[in-house]
Amino acid sequence: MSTKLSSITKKKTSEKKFTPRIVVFACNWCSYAGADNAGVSRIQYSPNFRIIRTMCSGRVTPGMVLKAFKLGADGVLVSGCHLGDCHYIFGNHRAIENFERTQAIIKTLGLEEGRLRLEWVSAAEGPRFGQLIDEFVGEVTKLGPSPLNNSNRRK
Amino acid sequence: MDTTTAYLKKNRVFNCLECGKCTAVCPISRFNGTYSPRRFASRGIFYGSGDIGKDNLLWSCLTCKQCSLVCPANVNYSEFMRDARVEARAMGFSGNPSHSGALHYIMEMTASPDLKQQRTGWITEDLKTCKEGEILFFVGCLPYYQDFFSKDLDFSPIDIAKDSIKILNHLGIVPVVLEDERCCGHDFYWSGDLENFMKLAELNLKEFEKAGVKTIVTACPEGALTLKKLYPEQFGAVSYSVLHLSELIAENLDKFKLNEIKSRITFQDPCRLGRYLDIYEAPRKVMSAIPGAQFREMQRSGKKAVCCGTSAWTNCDSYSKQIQSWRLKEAKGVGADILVTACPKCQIHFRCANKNEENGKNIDIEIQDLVSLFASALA
Amino acid sequence: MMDAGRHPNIRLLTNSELVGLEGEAGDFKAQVRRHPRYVSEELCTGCGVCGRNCPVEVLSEFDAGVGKRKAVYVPFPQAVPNIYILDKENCTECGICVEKCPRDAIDLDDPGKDLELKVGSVIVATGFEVFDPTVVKAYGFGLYDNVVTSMQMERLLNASGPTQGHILRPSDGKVPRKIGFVQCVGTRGEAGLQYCSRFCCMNSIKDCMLVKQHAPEIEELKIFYIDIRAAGKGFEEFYQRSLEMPELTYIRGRPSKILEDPQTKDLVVQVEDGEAGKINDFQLDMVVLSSGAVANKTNQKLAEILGIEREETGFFTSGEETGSPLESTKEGIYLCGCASGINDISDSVAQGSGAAAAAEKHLAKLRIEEKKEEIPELDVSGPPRIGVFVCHCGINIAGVLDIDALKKYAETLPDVVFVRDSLFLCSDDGQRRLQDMIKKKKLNRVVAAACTPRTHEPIFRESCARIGLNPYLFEMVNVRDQCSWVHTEEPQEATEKAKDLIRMGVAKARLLEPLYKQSIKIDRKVLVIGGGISGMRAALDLDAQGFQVTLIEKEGKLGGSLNDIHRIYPQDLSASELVETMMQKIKNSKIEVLTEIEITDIKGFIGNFEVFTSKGGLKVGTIVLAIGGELYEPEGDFGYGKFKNVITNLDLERMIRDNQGDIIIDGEKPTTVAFIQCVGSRDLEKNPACSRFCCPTTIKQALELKKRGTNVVVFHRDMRTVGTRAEEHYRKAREMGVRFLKYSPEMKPQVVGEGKASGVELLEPALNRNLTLPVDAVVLACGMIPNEVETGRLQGILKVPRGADGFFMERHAKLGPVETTVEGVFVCGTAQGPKDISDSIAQGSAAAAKVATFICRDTIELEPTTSIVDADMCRGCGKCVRVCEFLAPKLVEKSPGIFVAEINQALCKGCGTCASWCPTGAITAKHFTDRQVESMIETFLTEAV
Amino acid sequence: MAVPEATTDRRGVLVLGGGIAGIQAALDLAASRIPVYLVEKSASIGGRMAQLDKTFPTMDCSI
Repeated sequence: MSTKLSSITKKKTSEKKFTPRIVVFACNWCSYAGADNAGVSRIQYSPNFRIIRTMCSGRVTPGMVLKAFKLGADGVLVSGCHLGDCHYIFGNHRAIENFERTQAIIKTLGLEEGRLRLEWVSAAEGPRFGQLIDEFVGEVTKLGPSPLNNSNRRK
Repeated sequence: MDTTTAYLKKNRVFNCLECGKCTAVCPISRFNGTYSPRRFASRGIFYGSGDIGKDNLLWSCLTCKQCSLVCPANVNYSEFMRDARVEARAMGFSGNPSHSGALHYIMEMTASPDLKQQRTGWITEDLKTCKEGEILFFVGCLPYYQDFFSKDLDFSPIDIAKDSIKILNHLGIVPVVLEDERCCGHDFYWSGDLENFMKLAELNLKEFEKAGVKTIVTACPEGALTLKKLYPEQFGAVSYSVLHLSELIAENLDKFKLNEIKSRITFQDPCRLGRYLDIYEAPRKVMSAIPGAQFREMQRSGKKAVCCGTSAWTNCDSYSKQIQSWRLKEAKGVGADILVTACPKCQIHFRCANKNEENGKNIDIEIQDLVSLFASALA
Repeated sequence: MMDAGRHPNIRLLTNSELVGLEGEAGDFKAQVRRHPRYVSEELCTGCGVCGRNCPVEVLSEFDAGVGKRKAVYVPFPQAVPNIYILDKENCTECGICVEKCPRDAIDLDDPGKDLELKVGSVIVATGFEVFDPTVVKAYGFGLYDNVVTSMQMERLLNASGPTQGHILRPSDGKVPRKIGFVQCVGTRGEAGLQYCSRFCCMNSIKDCMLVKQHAPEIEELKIFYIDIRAAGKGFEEFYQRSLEMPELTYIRGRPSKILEDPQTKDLVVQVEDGEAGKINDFQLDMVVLSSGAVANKTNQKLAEILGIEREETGFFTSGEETGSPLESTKEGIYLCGCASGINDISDSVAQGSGAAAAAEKHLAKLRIEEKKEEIPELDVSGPPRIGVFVCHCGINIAGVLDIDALKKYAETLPDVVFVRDSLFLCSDDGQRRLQDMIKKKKLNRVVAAACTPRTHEPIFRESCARIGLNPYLFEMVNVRDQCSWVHTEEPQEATEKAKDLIRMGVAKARLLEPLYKQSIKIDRKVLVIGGGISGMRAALDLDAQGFQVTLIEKEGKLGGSLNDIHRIYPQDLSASELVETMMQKIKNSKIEVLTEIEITDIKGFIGNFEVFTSKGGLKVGTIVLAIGGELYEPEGDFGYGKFKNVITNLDLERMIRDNQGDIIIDGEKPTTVAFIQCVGSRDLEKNPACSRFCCPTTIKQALELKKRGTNVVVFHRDMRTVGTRAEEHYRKAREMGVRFLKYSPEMKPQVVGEGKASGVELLEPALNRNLTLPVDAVVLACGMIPNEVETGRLQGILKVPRGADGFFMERHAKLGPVETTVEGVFVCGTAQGPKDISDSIAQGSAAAAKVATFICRDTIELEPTTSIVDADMCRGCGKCVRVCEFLAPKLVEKSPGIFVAEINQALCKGCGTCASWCPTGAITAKHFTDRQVESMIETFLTEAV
Repeated sequence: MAVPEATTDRRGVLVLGGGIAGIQAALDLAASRIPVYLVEKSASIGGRMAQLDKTFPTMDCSI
């Protein structure tokens, strides 16, 4: 019962203030470690995203990003190591190739380009990770809910 | 009578004599011994859709209709497969999506009513199109294929659309190109996902009505089949007629002045154009009209043409590759320089099968769409 | 701590003491007295019934007097072993615990036991004790309630401490608004201790940051200091960050007196504010005395038993000939941690490993044969039965997230059959309860909502494996570092987020499959790159254990930076002699030395490295990077380059080394020399870090110049002569008349003069006067920067990451100082960051110990989270071959014309990129399959909380 | 689960002190298949570090 209740109340609040739902793919070695580093340095940043850890940013397929958008995500951030830092050498270069294909599709679908971003965060850049999240959440909030947001979301 | 018996009856599966002719012609069974249409039919009869539903091979059937055409008991096998898939999907099963489902998710996103696509960026000044009118050029998924495959298979799927418009303009037609055309839903229909198929159909029909469309021309046989046959089946009579571009060209060959293309070509009959829409002659007429092009017919062509090996972006595997390689070798075998296809998907699948990361090509043959070939011959 | 408790090769003898030792290195006999514990180690499960019922309460030593404990107690909740002990002195022998104990584990007349152990070598790691500040009457410790020691402050801050992490004034239990930290209590000349206790500055800064976090209503934090000695990797940046805290102010002055207002128990601290130049009385609610570390009192008795010498400071004498803190004065007995002097945690850990390498020499031939323990696998078949364990992590998680709401929510998730929370899931008792619940509830999937998998997943996987649950059926959800710690002001949203994260973890857990480790044969040879002091030490230690070592050096001869150095302080050894003795040892060892050689490429992976050099190739199993760093080149700073008589520490060191007589700088014997510290260092643009060795070097050189009758003035920002002996030299320099002038980064000293530097100008803050000092030469103390060319090149070849400071980044600052994230590649010495010579030597040994843990076996186990190909699905398109940098996938012609990809499980690193490029989904990235990742996306976006 | 007993007759290394340095030495020796006898005066290993709440500069928890 409790989940029903809270999801209804959540519905009400979401009417007033739009809180975006954002999926962040973080690579285990750099971005995920950067997020941990932000934690260790107690950097406070917006909670409006959920992290999925993959071993490398190259692991994120266009299918995964498109699935997130199809299910109503308002924004998707793929983050990996700075070029040259990748634990698997060129994983992040592959991420760029995948990103370009996905971005073209997103544009053709009519979704605003700002909803999908690819960023590099190193294991030592806790503060930068926090900033990046706040900036991205702010941007997506400005863009408002994704057109796929309510029609596809199964209750 | 439960639903399984209903669709077994509808598709005349009970009439099956287990003679095995279907398995003999099935391209999948040829390479993947574990798949046999005959055995699927008898399992359907004895064990019902529960048994075949959970078998992943259910999604390997190409629905290419070769088996249905040769079946002495007139079993509509492809439709039987489709109905079984509807039930399997209800039980939570689905095939292995290729490209980790990217294409499926694109198609499903276009089913969202609030989506405002930007899919006409490819129309350049020299191509005349309009927003409303009687003749619509149905682009299909080409813009998305352009985004997804152009770099990977180093060819430009959107050129098929550009060449089509060039040909239509040449015939004095300024076709409507819809800003918000949706995926036709063919793959959902054949994968048993009727819910998304209906959503897409409704959106498209509304767009056609708004634009006042009377005739729809398309370069994609799957689109043609869906608009011409599948929509009416679901929504009753439709207010438009459908032509595959090859038909239109064939009727107006006299209006074209063509340059010479000195090359030996052969034709891959798309299953949907041939066995589903019975359009065999038009493409051949078009090709023979191109001066200098020596047309060579493959042994397995027309009704007996071999499918291009992958359908609805599902269960693509080593056996699909073997079908595609086998077909490419057959095309090379008849001495063709160019394998002409009339369906964007056939071209994509053949190019993928022929791509060799090291030295470019496995089999030394060009692959080109009929429309682009014809457009390149325009004087 | 927990690993040590569980390792089969380690026998824990707590509550015990060494009473006798005979024999010599390689063949000692040690008599160990196991004092009576009165609680049987076999029977006690640490359930705590006895503790709860014990009527006697006394001050807890562990809580340094601010907390209480019972007569029968466990020092702290995460104790290892988690077994109670009875304090006979305070026990009234009422017998209640004996009765109440469910396992009859308590025996009041336990005689204790005497053991005789055969040992090959001894490692002394007896640590330090905290100086008792009651001796410093002026500070009123023991008289005024609100004057506490830094250790007591630690206990107040600690979540499992007496106040659960809340800072409360001992006098009235109120939250203090103004806290003062007094540095150097008992040390640096106070109450007879001459040395500096090294870590108290950093500890006080850390405490200030923690106080702000634990008690946000704090208004004022004051640190009364002489020099802020933030000298270590990342320390200076930590200090700079503390400068941005509005509440914290640093006051340069040592308080003379602390007074207490008897009614309010508030305190008044009288101190001369060095910068402001006036006496201040600071009203404070509480004062923390950073009392220094003193040698362990038992060192005296221990020295007699072991037969090793001690310094008068009480620490054991170390590194007489080797210059390293590891060797005691007796063969076979080694020192680490605070046995040989004061060390912070990173150095203690490095020395721990170093001592292990040194001790291993005597036993290399007697390694235990490891028989694989066959643990029966639990039956994990059937539908998923998921257990969710939510960790409090003290207040780290529980302080922000609503643990009960998370537990209630987890119970509603499908397939979740058991939910429990724990104060510290990663502790010994936390893990044991986890194991019991897995067995009891027949769980076949485990989800832990706790901290980051990067550091703690191995602990949980180990616990699962030990009871037969396949370790890859475990999924960790990060609700601490990526949730409670970063959304502290939004506890409601943080809890909602944690619910989503748990739901996503459970979704993935549902699809987890058991995976099995493979093992591959490895090459047991070692390649040490860099023939400096650290590289030589690593090579020698490994050779002493019988491993085959190749030592390569870019230059023509070994010795590295030591060749430029005259004498090594604080042991006062001649650098050339030390290099000579080490090269001698290398000559009569089996180490293959190659000089004037460059590495062109390295292929392969742990156990199978193929090294290509300018002089041919070689195959090795492990690699040690000891390429050292470079000194900062001061382009134009302070007139360097413009004036001939402005030289660097390095130039001066060479001059001192080359002639014992007068030092000639730019053609004349200088009467006054000025040293300028922190040139290029502690400067955000140039080199943000503090290199730690420049201050001691300047002091050493100042003494050399003073001996030759030259006046010396040192311009410094903080004199960071850290540790026991370096501080003594600093005091000796003061005694011999070396003058020290502090300058601030905003107002740096200016070197003036035509054609030659003739004077140094400075607006001296303390005296507030513009001072022009005539000088004949200026020496710039430059810090260390990375060896950019070599570090960059080797990073390109080996993919070893570099930290923000450009040096090779160690796997973990505290727990993995000499390892890197690349399996089988280790780093030691100044290649990992600036450090002094004895630390570089200790790290050389530490690297040797870590290498040994790999190559003491001829196989290693591979992580099973690699990618595999389903041949039926594979179209042989070759995309996976194109995208893989490790050449793991390759196309195999199964039958004519039919190609199928195969992935070499030993080469595959498990990144999964090939799986994302495979068009048909033929490649499965184990543990991160498409289905698993997509199920996390689906559950987040479709099921609302 | 009782602490696994290492046999006392094998010749190993005697480590005096169960603080972070002693524990690290014991772990490295044990990982290299050398038996270790870790002698600690107090009732539990962990030494000074266990008393700390956090460690500088990374502020990791020090348990």
